[in-house]
Amino acid sequence: MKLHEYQAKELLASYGVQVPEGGVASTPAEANRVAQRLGGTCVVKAQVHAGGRGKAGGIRLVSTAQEAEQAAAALLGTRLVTAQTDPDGVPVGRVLVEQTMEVEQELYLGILIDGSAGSPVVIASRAGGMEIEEIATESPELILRVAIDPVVGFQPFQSRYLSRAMGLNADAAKALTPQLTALYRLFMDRDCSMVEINPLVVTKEQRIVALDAKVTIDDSALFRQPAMAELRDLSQENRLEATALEKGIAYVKLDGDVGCLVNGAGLAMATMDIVRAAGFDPANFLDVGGGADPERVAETVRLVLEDPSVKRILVNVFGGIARCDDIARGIVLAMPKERREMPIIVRFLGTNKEEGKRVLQDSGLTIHPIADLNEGVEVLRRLATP
Amino acid sequence: MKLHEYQAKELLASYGVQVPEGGVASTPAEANRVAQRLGGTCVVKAQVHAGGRGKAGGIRLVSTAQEAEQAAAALLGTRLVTAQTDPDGVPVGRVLVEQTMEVEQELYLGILIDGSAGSPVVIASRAGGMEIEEIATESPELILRVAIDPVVGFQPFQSRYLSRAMGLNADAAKALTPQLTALYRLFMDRDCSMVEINPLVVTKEQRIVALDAKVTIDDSALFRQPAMAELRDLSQENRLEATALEKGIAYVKLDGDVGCLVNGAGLAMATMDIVRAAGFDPANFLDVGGGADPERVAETVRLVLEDPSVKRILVNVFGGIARCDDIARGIVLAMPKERREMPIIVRFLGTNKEEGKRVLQDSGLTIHPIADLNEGVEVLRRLATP
Amino acid sequence: MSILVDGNTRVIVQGITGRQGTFHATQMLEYGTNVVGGVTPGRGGTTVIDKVPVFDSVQEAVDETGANASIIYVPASGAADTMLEAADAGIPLIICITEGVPPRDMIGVTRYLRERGATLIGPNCPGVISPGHQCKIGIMPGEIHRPGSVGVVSRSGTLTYEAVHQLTQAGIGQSTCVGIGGDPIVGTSFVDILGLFAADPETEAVVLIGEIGGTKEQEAAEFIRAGGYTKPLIAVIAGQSAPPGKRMGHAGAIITGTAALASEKTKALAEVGAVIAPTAGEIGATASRVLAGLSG
Amino acid sequence: MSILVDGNTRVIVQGITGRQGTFHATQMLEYGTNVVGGVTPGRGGTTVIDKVPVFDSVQEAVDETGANASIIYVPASGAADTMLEAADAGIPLIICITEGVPPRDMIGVTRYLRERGATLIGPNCPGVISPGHQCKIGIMPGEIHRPGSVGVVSRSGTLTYEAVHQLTQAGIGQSTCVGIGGDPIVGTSFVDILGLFAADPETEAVVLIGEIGGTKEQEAAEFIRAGGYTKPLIAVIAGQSAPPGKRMGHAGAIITGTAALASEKTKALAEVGAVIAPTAGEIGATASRVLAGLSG
Repeated sequence: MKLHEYQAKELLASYGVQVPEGGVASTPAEANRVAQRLGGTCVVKAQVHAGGRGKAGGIRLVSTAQEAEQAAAALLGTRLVTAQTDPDGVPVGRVLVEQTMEVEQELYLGILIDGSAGSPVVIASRAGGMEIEEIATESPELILRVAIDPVVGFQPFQSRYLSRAMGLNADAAKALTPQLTALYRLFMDRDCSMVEINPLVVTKEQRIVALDAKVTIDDSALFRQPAMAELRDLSQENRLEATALEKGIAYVKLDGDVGCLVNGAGLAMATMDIVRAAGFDPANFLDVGGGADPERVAETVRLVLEDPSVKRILVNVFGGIARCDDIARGIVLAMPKERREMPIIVRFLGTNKEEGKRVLQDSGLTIHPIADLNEGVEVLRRLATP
Repeated sequence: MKLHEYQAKELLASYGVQVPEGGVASTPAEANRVAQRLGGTCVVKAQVHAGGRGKAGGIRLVSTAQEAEQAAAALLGTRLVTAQTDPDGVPVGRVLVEQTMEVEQELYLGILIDGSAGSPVVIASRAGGMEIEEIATESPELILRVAIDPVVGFQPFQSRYLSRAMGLNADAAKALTPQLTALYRLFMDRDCSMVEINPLVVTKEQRIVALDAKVTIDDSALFRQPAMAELRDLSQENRLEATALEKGIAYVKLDGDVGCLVNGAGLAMATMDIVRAAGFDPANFLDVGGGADPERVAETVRLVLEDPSVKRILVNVFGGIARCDDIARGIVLAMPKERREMPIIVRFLGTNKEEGKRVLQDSGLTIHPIADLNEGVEVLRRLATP
Repeated sequence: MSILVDGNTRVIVQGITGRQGTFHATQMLEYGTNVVGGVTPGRGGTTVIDKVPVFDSVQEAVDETGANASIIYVPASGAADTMLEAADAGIPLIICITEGVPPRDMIGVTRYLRERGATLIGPNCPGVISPGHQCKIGIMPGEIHRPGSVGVVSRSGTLTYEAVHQLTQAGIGQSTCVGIGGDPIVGTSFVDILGLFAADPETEAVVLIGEIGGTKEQEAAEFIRAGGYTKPLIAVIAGQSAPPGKRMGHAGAIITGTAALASEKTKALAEVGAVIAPTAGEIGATASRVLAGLSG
Repeated sequence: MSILVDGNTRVIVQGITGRQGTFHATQMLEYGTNVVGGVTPGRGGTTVIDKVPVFDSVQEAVDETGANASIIYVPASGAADTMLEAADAGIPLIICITEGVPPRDMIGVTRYLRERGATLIGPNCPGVISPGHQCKIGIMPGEIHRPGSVGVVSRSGTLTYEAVHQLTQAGIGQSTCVGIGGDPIVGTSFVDILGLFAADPETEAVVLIGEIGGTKEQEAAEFIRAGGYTKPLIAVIAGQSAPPGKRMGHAGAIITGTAALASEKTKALAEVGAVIAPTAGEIGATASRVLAGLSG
């Protein structure tokens, strides 16, 4: 779950990480007041869950409170379209109004979990301001990685190493250690899957300040991070994806018309691969998950049906912890009478597959049973050529 | 550094550990007010850094606010003498006024660091209310030990084990887990050397409540526990020991008249052993420490001289990180003119021993140089038989 | 032969009285697995599924039944505790089915288990099955498996069943199938399992099922390059058509940039001699071709 | 011969530019120790004590000098970081002189170092000296030592010097003297060192200096009982006259109740054949008697 920049910065500040002075505003008048407090010259930043704000006009430098108000008015209530958003963009509900600062050096800093090492890792680079993927492509030698031992946590010697490798002077190096220590503590305390500060700047006064901040909380840990869970802004997410997320379903909206209902992320991806290799386009990635009962499956099916592009449905379930009969009952529960004609191509294998097939055959829905995925592709072709 | 019970309980409560309702009072009127709030029936507990309060009359059960005020008046401003205090006792500056509760079961719970395992350990017993040493002697089989892995911390399965082994019922067992988890978190966060809850009680309602609480913060970590360091109550400590502690000197007041000035705890103990084996009594244990400079040594010597029982001084310094010349200069600095006649038996070996000897020889003090400890014992005997 | 499990494997089920626990314990028993007990705190002394004794703690279960493997079906919030309890009681093989275990918990769990010499499979995995020993410790549908000499190792659950199904349809039996789990931090890697298959005389070839995200497939390729595994390898990587930047279920593509792409993984494995199945629909056919080459 | 150090030991001094660091680095050099460099962050590129190069980090010091041992003289608040840095840079022998390191820090440090195969002596210890190799890594007064075949291991600092002084006065030289440190958590135990002395062909006997608090002496006795060490052992326990319940410097008597008493420790060691010196004043005499018995 992503936090907004202003939420991330409030969190950072509560851990003692330095952030620019500023305030969040949801009206132009509020933006004016914050800018006045900051002395006029400031930056007005659209609060959206997407990168590329700067190039899209979402970040505006102003020199008076009046200008700040105007910039806020121009952003608030609009939808910002960036290179990373859907074509219809994401709504701007708030702007962050912040002091500007004299920057001497821009660094990149990220903390994430390294799955292979089984521990958190700090990624840093002197090439701050660029996206990390860009740095990785253009100057991979500038990317520094420091593994963190979970018993001892982030250590000053690691900060000193990073400072040397990034060419920080003695004062900046001294200032960096408590900032990184605090960021690591935040990362662990709050069950983050990522903390990314880009840029982390060295100011003229050799202070270390987080000029931007992206914090992602691991969804699986939200049950024990209620304060973080409250920060969710569903307006920033694709409506269907947001609904799915709320229900705990792994769903990603895609461009095609074949609604996919598959259990298991791997099989779901493999099914998409096959659908696409056959020349069709999946309407979604969807993993109904392991322990789905009929009511939850029904919710999932409703989600797929809500996408107006969906013309047919491909069900591919290999029962394990999920049972085919539960899935079948969920499909029957969800499908409204008026859409009984929508073709449902169904492949059931594994746990309770026979009962699942029986439930569907008895349901009155338009079922096309298949034995394997190649047969599914054939049925798709047949349905597509009337 | 020990905390008072009321300080420990405030700390516990801030971590979510359940403690009885109550309040601290430094005047009888305050005690009355707290007792009124609690409904009259309550317990008034003298706040001193010493066990054995109950038998010494420091814990009084009262049934009205008026009685609570009287009990407080009887305790406040007095010195409480218990089996664990000096004969002149410790001053009672505050009382804790607490609700009473219906107790179904009394448990013992302690957390400390197990040096050999290099990790914290939880000690628990169903024989709560007794001192742990008593349990260890009388029914060692009732003492449970659970080592805590520092990466994963205290775990629910360990709590379930303790509950089973202590015979808790299901409700109490369920209530125990979050309490122990919170206690462990407190132990680590606050650099404790010991947390001891005795008794930890199961109430009639199957709540788990800390009826008493002893918390000791590791002295070596006070530099990073400023909030804890502020809780120190020097009135509870032997005046000389408290002064020593403030100056970071390891000093323990003993009953004899031979002031001992030794570097290193081991050599200090070994020196005491030899002094006593020869029929004399050391006035103190004292480790001048490793990196002592002359000014600090002088403070240390003044500490020894402040004890009126000291008739002669035995200096035994084996220079390593401490240098004999620094020690010698410290002695010269500290010794007031009017006490130049006090015999100082000196043995210097190791780092800068020659310079140390020279400094003392030139000082005009009453120096008895010795080559080894047996010779020291001879000098002591000679001085003792005029 | 087999890896991880054999005829001496005695299994307990942690969370046996839950819906999933009871269901799958029953399925395991029906498959022939030697399920010797279950653990649900507070339910000790009872039995489930007619005859399986339930214990309050893993330690008691081990003491009473001599269990040497455990399978875990408990909610995510309690999974870490459960894995730690199993390791603390000396269980050498711990298989965690639970999905949604917070990664921060797994940081500690993997270390704790490693220090105690316990092997963890999962979490968020289908488990381990050895058809030749009629030993299934997991949630996979047992009936699709056949005894044989091909090992299967996978990050995915259901895609593994797909692969096994195709193998069996093609007449190819399995020595052991291991789902290592799809989470960022899991107890056992491709490398660990390839190492075990390399040492198993009756495993002739291995099917490896990878997916986008992370670098576990590249690490497997490195291991093969270094000579740690020299038998034939058939590989398929799911997620070729997944749009970049989107998180597809448990696949995370953040850390490693382009290395997380399916194409990079396919390339790395092909370079060290793995035969790549173009899609998951062709795993069985690809394996048949490779094995025919072996015997031919 | 010797344990822990020998003629190939190349030492760096962490905190070399501090008062204690410079002083003792000078003393070590004078004794003959191969001090190849020092580390003080921010002082890299300079030299101290005429010719010793200072580096900003242990890694740089190792890369430049091939150091394989480090001695630490930094304030307690930074000691943990310094030990971890040394281990991270691959130093196999780390000796920490600093006293007052918080025990909570040592919980993590001991694990981190163990996982990286580094041996930690200390903290709060006098260090290690092998007179035969003119290698002193510590703060002990070098001139009291003589090459020989008696090992010394001790929880105490200055009491060790006392013991060594008496041995030398009695004409008994030392193979290696190790102060393991007096803190509750130290990197190396009596057991570890007795194991090393057991395997060292030129150590004929060992003097063990214990004190009240903890159970480390009892663990040593257990190790001897189990056959881990079979050479003659002379032991002395300081603190026989210490009043119970009072904390004497670094000795903590809380955890283990009566086991922490000097009498219990003496008893445990005597039972496994150690010869007990009645007071610290008689260590030399006791050792002489034991060694005379050996040669007689």
